[in-house]
Amino acid sequence: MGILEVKGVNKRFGGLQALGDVNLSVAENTVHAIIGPNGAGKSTLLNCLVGKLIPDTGSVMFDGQSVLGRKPFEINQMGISRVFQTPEIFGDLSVLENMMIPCFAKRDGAFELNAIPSVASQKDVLEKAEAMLVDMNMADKRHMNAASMSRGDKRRLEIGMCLSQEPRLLLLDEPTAGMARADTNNTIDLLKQIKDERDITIAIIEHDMHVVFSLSERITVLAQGTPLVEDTPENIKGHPKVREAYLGESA
Amino acid sequence: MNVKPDFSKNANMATTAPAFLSVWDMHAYYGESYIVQGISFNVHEGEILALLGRNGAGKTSTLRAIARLDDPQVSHGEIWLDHKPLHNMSSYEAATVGLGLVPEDRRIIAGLTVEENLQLAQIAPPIGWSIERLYELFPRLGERRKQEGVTLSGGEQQMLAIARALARDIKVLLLDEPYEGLAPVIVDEIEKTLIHIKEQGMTTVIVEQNAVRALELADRAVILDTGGIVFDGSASEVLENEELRAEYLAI
Amino acid sequence: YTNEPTGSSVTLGFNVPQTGPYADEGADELRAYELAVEHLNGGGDGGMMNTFSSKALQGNGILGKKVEFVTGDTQTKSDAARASAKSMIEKDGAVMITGGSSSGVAIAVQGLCQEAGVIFMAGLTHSNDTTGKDKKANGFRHFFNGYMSGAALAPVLKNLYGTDRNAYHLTADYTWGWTQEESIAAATEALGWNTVNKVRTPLAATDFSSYIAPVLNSGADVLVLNHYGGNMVNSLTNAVQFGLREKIVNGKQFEIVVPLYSRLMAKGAGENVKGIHGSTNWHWSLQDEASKAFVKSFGTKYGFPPSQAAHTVYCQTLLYADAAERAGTFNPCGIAEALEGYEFDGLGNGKTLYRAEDHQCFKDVLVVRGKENPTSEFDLLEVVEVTPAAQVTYAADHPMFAGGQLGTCNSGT
Amino acid sequence: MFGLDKKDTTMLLVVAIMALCAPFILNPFPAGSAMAQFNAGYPDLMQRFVIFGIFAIGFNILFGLTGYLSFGHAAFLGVGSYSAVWMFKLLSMNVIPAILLSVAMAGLFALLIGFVSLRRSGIYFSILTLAFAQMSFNLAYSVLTPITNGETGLQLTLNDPRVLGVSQTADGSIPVTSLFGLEMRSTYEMHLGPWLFQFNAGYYLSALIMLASFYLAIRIFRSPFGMMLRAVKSNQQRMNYTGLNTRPYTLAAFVISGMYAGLAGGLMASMDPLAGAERMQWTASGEVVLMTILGGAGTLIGPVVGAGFIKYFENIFSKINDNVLHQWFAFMPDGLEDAMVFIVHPFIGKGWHLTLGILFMLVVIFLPGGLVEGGQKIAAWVRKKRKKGSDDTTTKTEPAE
Amino acid sequence: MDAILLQILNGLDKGSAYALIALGLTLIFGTLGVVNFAHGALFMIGAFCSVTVQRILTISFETVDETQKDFLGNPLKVKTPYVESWFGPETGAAIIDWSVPIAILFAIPVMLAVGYIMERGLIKHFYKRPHADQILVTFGLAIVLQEVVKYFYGANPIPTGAPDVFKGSFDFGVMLGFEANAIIYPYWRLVYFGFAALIIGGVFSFLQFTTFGMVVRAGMADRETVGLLGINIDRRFTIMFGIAAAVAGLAGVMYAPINSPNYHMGMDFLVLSFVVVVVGGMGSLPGAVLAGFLLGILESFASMNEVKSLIPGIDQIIIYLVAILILLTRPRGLMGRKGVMEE
Ligand SMILES: Nc1ncnc2c1ncn2[C@@H]1O[C@H](COP(=O)(O)OP(=O)(O)OP(=O)(O)O)[C@@H](O)[C@H]1O
Ligand SMILES: Nc1ncnc2c1ncn2[C@@H]1O[C@H](COP(=O)(O)OP(=O)(O)OP(=O)(O)O)[C@@H](O)[C@H]1O
Ligand SMILES: [Mg+2]
Ligand SMILES: [Mg+2]
Repeated sequence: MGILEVKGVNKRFGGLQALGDVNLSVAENTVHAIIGPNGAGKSTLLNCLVGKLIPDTGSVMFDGQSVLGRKPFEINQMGISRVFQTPEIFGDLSVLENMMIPCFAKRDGAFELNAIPSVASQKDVLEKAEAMLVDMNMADKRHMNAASMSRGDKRRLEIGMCLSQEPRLLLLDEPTAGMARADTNNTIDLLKQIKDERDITIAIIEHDMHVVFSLSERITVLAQGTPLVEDTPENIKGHPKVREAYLGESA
Repeated sequence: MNVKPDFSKNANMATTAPAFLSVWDMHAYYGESYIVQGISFNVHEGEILALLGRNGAGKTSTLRAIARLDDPQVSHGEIWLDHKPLHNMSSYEAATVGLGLVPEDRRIIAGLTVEENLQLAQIAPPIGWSIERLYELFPRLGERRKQEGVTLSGGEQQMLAIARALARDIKVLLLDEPYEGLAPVIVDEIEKTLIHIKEQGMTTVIVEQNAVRALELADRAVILDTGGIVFDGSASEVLENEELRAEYLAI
Repeated sequence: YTNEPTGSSVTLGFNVPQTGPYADEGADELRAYELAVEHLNGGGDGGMMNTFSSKALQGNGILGKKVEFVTGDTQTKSDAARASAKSMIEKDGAVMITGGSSSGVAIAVQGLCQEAGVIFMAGLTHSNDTTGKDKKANGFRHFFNGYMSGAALAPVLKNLYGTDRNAYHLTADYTWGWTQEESIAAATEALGWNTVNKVRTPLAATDFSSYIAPVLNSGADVLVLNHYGGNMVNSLTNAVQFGLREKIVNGKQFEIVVPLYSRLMAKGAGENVKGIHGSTNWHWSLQDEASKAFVKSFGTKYGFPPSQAAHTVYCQTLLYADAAERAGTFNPCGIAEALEGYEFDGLGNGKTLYRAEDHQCFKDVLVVRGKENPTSEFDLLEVVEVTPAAQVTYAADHPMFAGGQLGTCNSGT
Repeated sequence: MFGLDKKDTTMLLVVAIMALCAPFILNPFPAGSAMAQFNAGYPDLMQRFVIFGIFAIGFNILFGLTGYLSFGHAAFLGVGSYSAVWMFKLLSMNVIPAILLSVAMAGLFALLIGFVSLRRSGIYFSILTLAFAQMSFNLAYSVLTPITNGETGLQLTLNDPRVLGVSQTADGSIPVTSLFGLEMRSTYEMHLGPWLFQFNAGYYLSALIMLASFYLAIRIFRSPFGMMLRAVKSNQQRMNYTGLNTRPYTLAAFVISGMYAGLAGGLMASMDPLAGAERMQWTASGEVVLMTILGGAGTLIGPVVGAGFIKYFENIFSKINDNVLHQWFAFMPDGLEDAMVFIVHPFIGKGWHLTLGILFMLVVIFLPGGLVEGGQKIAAWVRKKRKKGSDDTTTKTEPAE
Repeated sequence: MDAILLQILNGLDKGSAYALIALGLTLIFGTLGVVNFAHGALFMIGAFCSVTVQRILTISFETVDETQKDFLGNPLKVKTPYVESWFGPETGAAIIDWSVPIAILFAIPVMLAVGYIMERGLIKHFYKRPHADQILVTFGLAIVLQEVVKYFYGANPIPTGAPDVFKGSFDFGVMLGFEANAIIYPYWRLVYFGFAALIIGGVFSFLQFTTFGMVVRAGMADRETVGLLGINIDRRFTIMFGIAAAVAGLAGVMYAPINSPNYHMGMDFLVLSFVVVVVGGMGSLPGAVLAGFLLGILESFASMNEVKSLIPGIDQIIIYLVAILILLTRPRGLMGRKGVMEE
């Protein structure tokens, strides 16, 4: 029984069957990659997990509890964090503040009227956020306005924000797209390290095979809304159908 | 650090072939931040130039400056396209004389369908590929022509952004991370397309984090770091130069 | 007492609407105030000072002090009016506040003057409440009120339209409208008229079509518009547009009545006022000596005849000055005493009484009609009847005016 | 100090000193001089400055931090005023219970309206608040007259029951509002040469309350709660997926700012016991929006500056008439004097709206971000210029990395 | 039954004014995304175009008539409009009588120019600024425009009549078999209704059947990208603004005979028109028109005595109540587009 159990999920957009009978089981403390052609329904599947979309049918269980019908913030408080395909950060806030907000959410829960003490006096949160910035290698940008960072930096910030929440399940939607090779490698290392240190489960969508193969323990290939195969990286690499439909010559 | 290219040693600047797109000593600011710090390079007709560098090096800013967008503001320098002074033009004028930019965050216009996004590109002359021909290139778009552009999957949006640029009759195509978020097979497709249009005389500048792929495609490469040019030479030279690759591209 | 003048001059506060819908009325009031000050200080031709029955005023200011004034903007909002009046009292040292163009403002400022210990001479305010349930010892009103309009109009309406009529009231939905509606309905019902319906219209309404359209079908043959200002201009315009006046209902010609008229409003409604009856406090075409003198000095100075608002505030300024002279002091209590129960003549409405019990003024009321063939842009109304004061006088404890207490005069010490 | 950092402490102290010395600062011209017209140091206007300051500070907690633009905040001010006046009528002339009730009632009202309106965001939210406020205004003007006394406004009368107090004073007038016996209207006048300074009890009470509100606002701005509100403004989607429930945050901000408005309303009634429906009209809500934007939305001190600016024009410029103009220009030759009066005439007195409108436009066009930010920018620019003069190195912002 | 029909008719007419004003506003606010508090002022300027044309046509010379006296007892100066002396009293009077329709011709260039100047001179710099700044600047502008009009025309309403042929009312009831006077309707309001339909139709066909609307919408969503596609979006914004100003102005021109124009009439309509636009849904032209008619009709119903006695004060709040109900049940109003001004 995995920490995440997706059973028989269907999702239609008008005439388009974006997800058709998806079953997926992610084992605790593993990295599970979901790959597949563009428009296969990968992001849609993630949307169903975090409460952005509600599947037409099927069930999604996290740690034995259903997430369906819960609001996004409730699902997050259950322990699921998500990095988006296009960076979602607090553009008007500084990098440090961006990092602090998830720390607050972790510490105080979904709402806390913490209106009198100053932010500066919240030492625990500050330290945690600073430490995360150092981990993400962006401590020198801490006072920068998040919106004026380059795109790769935004993405790294977002990953950092999700990590600082210490989620139990981390969902990554193309986390290294547009990231420089050096940072991609850093990120891979960081994810590996974090996974080992803290009992964290990761589901990752990626088109960069380097990332997929160096991180994941299992891979599900999604095509036209349905899982094509699920297997270990080695087997996927050699799978003829996957090569043909997705990887192309370059793999 | 502000490294100005040494023009005397630069084989490229000295070449006799006339430059088609020429950037000369360009400086650009975001408000107070000095980002593009004196950049000069030439692109010849029918050539593919890879513009490389780490996150935040200033690649996007350079492309945006060439495309004459409001931000960053060019404070000094000249940009010539086919003997026309782009530096005196606004972005729509630059577009009418043949400049096309595929922006890094795709910029699919909300509220318009796929087809309308393409039609929009064909309102102002000159008009390039027909919409039908674009659908042939990207069948996925054809299938989704009535869908709202922003609900496309990430990769589909990227296709639309490229298609939109080709829908106009352009002389120079500026691509900002065109492969980002695309499945490997599609990357192969697009690469083929780029080679195809290059054969028809298109001049291309490509910014890409997947440096190896870009360099294999490109004729020449320019490497940026902190807003200045640190290398300008042939693409194969970079592929061969370990040191350069390690220092600026981490590959 | 508050703001006792110590120097060689005395300051009066003229608080009128300078912005908002009543700005033109306010501007006319200001003109009259300036004229009054000029006359009090001995300038100009003296205007009604010459016809005024009291001869206490010398043309040397008030009690020998030169009259100065400050102006302010009420914006026709009680808050703003009070703020403006307060600044006159607190900052400029005004001993008397006067002006205004609506009952809400008059009542608010009257309350303030009572608390601050200065005299308030209400400007244009027609609600029964000003000298009814909201009367104050420091406040005086020269203008007539809703009850008086009813009392003056009723006999004229009886003569014109008979005793068998069905009236439909459209009433602005706020206190002034209600008191006027009550007064007019009572007066016409006393004639034998039947009140078919009383419909309240929102103050903010600009288009009255949905209120007017059902009138014809209701069996009513007279429409009473208890509206003032922009409301009245629009509702009357709409009523005429709907062709009400051409209709025959119950075998009678359909009629419209606008109980409270003013020339500025008549101007706004244009041709639509022709032949429509209403009441007014004063009109420039009156031929008594006082009115003629006032029209002359006002007209010579400004080039057009004064409005009833101008007349009212001019009179009040003179009356205040006169009372101060007679009392020999600016102490509000002295002045109030001098004004209470004071009877005089020569200010344009015949013999006039400032009643002590409620500080309401009793004088002749005019019934006017929109003129069919105006000779100029000012010549819009014609006086149909001058209803003598006796006929519009009511008992001080009349139920329509019950509820409040005058209290005692406050001199601010 | 006070749990604030140095910059905020300095700002608070500056504001405190300005507020306490306002009777001097606002009365720079000798009484009776031609320029005395510009003096603003009389009790009523000073009270208005600080009371509208409170209103705007509170509004800014909602608008400046969360970006939710309420167009109905005047409703809370009105509710506060009505509550206070009723308290004076029924209970006692002491301002404390009145103000407490105002704040509580406004808070309740805000909870109700906020709960419904915050289901929507952006312009849809603005229109919902506007609709609620306009409904309140229209009802207060008409059918609710028994509670609000309609157009005339709710006033004290000689027959108010007043449980803890008398209906009338011995000399038959209405008692005045007080703080445990200290009358709000009592004013100490200080003559200093030709100058006249007025120290009014009501003003000082209001000013102290304003300082307390301001202090509280600083704390809120600098707190995690304040940061969350800014995050709501920046990206609600991210908030939700970070496990934060935005609704209670925005609702709390809405209620707090509603209570500030109620406080302002209660104070207003305490200074001058009258409550009129027009305090709830959309124009009144619009006014606080303008004050906040004019001063600088999202800045701490901006709203107070904006409030002062608008109230100053309303009360001072509207009172300048041609007579005053003639006084000013009296030193000029006659023809020139008349010409000057003619030129200035449309902008003063009944034209004060015109001046205000023009100033609004000038401020937004030339000082984006409002008076405060504009002032800062000008200061920075001047500083830079001066620096540039001494050494000619342009500051280059190094790009990241 | 007849009472209901009557109120529907009334509502349609009221609604056509609301719809027309909201249509202009939604072009600027819903489409260009500029919170334009000066829109009411544009409507008001339109109405004053009628006043101005009337004034121009009645420019008169004075002759002294010794037989009559003016208010000061001097001989009366009688004014005769030049048009009457040029074209003869009858034609002259007819021309003056038709001043409102004539004003349409006058108002179109005037309003286009006002819109052009306003956009180029001011609004252009505010597309990228926060809505708050737009509010402040357009509110300032609205005040200035109002005050200028007040300076020249005063605060009092100025009567501006419709041509004589359109005075009086038309008895619909008789046509439908009801009693006489059951359902009457002023001619001019019929004209207004028709006029509104014409303008609404015109604007719709211009924006729906051409790519213009799409380009402007795209430009509002993302100016930068539209520029990259070679489109001069600024020019299109200017044209859009000019059209919006003209629509607002024409709504005002024709409204003048219904209610005498005064300088603050724009403010009276301002809040209402924002409500209509938002209830209709941001960015939706049909939404604005639909909401205009809907609110007009509901307002008419609420003013019926039967309804008022059931729910006291309902006519005071109906519009706001309906707005609240609609916005709570339909997140983006009746027909709003996603993402327009939701932040
Ligand atoms: N709101 C929507 N309405 C209609 N179609 C949608 C919507 N959202 C997604 N789709 C369609 O559903 C399909 C699956 O989209 P999804 O974003 O899940 O793809 P993906 O696997 O993440 O692809 P990519 O790798 O390109 O990001 C796509 O074809 C997309 O166009
Ligand atoms: N709007 C902005 N305001 C201020 N600074 C900006 C802005 N946009 C980018 N920058 C800064 O300019 C620098 C260059 O950014 P740019 O986006 O050009 O980098 P890039 O080379 O494209 O990086 P990436 O590979 O991450 O896309 C970065 O340091 C970034 O922080
Ligand atoms: Mg995706
Ligand atoms: Mg980039």
